[in-house]
Amino acid sequence: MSKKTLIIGGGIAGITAAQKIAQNGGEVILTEKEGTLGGNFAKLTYTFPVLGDAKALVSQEVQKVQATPSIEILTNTAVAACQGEIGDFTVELSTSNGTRKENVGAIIVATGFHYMEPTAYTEYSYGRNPNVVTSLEFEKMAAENRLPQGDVRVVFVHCVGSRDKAKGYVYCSKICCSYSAKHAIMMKKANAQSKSYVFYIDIRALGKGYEEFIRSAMEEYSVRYIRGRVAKVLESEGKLLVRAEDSLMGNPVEVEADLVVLASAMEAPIGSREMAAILGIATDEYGFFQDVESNVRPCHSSKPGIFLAGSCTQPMEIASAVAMGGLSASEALAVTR
Amino acid sequence: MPRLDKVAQIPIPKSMFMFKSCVASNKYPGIEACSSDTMRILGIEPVESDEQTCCGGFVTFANVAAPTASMPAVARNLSLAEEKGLDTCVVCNGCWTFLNEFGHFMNHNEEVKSSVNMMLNMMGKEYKGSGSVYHIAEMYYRLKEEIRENVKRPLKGIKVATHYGCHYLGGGKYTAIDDAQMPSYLEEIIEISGGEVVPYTANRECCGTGFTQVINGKDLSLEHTKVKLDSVKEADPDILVVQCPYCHSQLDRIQQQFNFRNDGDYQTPILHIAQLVGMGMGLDVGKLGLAAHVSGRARLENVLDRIGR
Amino acid sequence: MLEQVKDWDDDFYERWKPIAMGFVNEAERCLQCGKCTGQCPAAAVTPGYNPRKLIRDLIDGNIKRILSSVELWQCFFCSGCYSTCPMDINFPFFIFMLRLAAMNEGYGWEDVKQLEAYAEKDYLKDGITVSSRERNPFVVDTIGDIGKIREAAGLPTKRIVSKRGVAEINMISDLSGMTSFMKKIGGVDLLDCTTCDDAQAKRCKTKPLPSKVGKIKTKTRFYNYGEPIGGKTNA
Amino acid sequence: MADNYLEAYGKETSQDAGGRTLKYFEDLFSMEMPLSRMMKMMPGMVKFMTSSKDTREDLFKFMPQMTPMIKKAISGK
Repeated sequence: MSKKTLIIGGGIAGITAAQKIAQNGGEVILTEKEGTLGGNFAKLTYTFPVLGDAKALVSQEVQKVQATPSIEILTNTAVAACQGEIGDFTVELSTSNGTRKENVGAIIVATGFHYMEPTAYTEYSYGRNPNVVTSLEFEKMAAENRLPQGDVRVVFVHCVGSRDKAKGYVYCSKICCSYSAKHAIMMKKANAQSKSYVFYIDIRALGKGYEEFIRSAMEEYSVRYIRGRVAKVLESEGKLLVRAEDSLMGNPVEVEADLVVLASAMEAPIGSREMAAILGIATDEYGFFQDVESNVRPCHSSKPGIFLAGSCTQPMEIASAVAMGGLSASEALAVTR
Repeated sequence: MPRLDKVAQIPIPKSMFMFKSCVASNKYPGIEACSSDTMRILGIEPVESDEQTCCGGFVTFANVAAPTASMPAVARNLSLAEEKGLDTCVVCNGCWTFLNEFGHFMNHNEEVKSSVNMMLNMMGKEYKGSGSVYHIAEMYYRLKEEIRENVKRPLKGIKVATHYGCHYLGGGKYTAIDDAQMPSYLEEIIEISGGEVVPYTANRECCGTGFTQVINGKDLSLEHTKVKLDSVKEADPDILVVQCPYCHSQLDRIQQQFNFRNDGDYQTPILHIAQLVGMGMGLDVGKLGLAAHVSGRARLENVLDRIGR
Repeated sequence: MLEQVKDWDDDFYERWKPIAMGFVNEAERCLQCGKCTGQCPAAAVTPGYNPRKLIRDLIDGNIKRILSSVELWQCFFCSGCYSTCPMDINFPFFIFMLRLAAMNEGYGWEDVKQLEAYAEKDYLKDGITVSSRERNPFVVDTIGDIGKIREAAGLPTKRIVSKRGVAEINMISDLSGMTSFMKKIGGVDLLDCTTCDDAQAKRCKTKPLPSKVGKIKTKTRFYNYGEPIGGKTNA
Repeated sequence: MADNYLEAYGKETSQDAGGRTLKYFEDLFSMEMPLSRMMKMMPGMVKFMTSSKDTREDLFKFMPQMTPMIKKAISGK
């Protein structure tokens, strides 16, 4: 029986799990396929529903992990093979210095999610017009202070790739409503002259503080919320024409916009099915890792000894990912000690 | 989704059944003449039949006929091509959707097919569902290399805008060769023919015919056509290329009506893609049937002067 | 008058779907997102027309409102709604089927009456729905004789569908009930006695409608989904 | 004159209208061939038969297929 735990993915869920295991005397190997820790969280500027400094928060957590001697961090590392069973897994890690074999007692999968590239949404001119961006690109623009200045109109489009059987996924990505509100607030803060319009179908703001957060966007930052899915974005004389229906009034409307932000869906991480095949665990129809029982065993994969954490199981906000990281850590400890 | 690679699956037959369109035959004969001639030059022998009637789409969507009445009419027309063992090539978006959609429907519904076949058997015909229906623009795109080799009269310096029409891309969401919202195959054919593509805002807007709306709700129809024409006028192309004779008729004739009512001055010649390809391939000017065009005749002459007659 | 929910035919769509030969599908998936209306060319010019509302009423079973509406007859059949629908609802087929149902209830015959001539005089007589006749004198002056243009293009002077072809579509029309349906449409009396002029009155007296067919009185339709913006009286 | 659809329909509910509509579609899309429907087809067939020589021949070729159908329709099975 091995005392070590392998954590795949160095996002917020993986980092939390590593910390909790280390705090309780366990040993951890934390692998990350990219060069730095932090995952999708590190790409944000602000957190929500409380506008916190995302970069500071995540770097604080990353530093804690880096300072812990019982956590071995392997960046640029992928899992190549995995054999064995609960308490005794043999994994092959392909690092930048060649492959190495490790014997671990438990594995936590925390590979996170991927923002869908809305290339299929040709009606939104994505990829054709530089002023149509995804929310991830908007975060980057905000971080680099490249948000449009002056008297501009910005349109936020919900459900791009979510709740769409034809071109995307049937499920709801859960957090787009909240982060679009956050983006609208960021826009207003960066440029007080700007006007923001959010096109939504249903506002899904569940949890403490979320409803208040979205109401604050409407009330304090005067963001206009229009119910209706955007039908198309046309280019006209340097502007973007956004056509949609105001479905509460039942009338088609057109917004002349300078920037269109598409809230693209959260999809399963790239290569999740291959990863699942290597580990011998199940995925659902969308490629997210499947839990055995979603209510009381949300972090148990279909194979004993392999646990799941964070948004590789379903679209999820940061707080839930942290909670799930902690839960999977205690499950892993139960196996390895 | 960009899926122009799908086009590689279209076979290149020795000959094809050319399905004649009502509007093309009776209003714009150039389309009919050019489609046959260009296909012949591209190495596909056009086969025609006098027995072929209208696809029946108009009477069906005008609600004069129930689907039960139009299904046998579609099957009858398709069986004419099947008898000869050929695939069907149509020049009209409406014909394409109607034949394709109802054809598929019968192929997937044995009960309907047998009841339709009972009616066809009475006149010594049978619908098997073995042939496919292709739009002529699809075939051009499939044969684009052959078109490139055959360009005799390149459309040098001619500004061309495109109008795809609704029923090919919209109705054939999953069966058309290109994405419904941002298609690009006509642009490619135009560039191969030597023309210069001009974009405009209302490219994917409907021409305004609205199937029967041009007869029943003329106000609505005209209002929408005006939106379209205004956007075209802004881009000011020498030619607006369509791939549907019905759009052709609407956009061509309504321009004149607006001009007549002093409701704007529209002078954009409309050409069907078959005429444009024929023009590029150096077909005789008479074959293009440009005399049947109502609007922008002076401009068409000017285009011909520039590229050589 | 207040709308009574208990009057709605709640399971109309569920019962209709299996007998509609596969023409009406997926409506139960509608999210009411409004993407269809946002791109609709008809809605852009008459905001009273709204595919989303029609689907909603169909699912709710408010059949009376759909069938008696003017809006049902304002669709352009452009299939744009289908091409953008995230749930793949082929809405033009719904319109097509609902119009048949509305005619069964006695609405919309005056619209179809205007189109019936194309079927009777062109489609069934020549096999070609769009004839070479020109109504607009300006067009006639501009283009002249279409037969000459056809000849110049190397085509026969007139496109003729063979006798056999016309006989066949006529039989299809007879056998499938289209002919009798057209006779019914032909029986619609469009003349209104209060506005009828002398010539019309004369025609009315000299050419009585065939008694066998009988008259179908078309019912007045209503703007059930809101008056169009701009206060148009007729659309 | 009624100025909205609720008044125009009077006491009739959507269930009545829906019932009529469903009945209409059931008849329209019915695949069955009862005698009444077959009789309705007869004039069309006669018209087709008399239109030319070859149409008559084709229709006669179909007759063997037709006879069992007529029998079935008459017996009502």
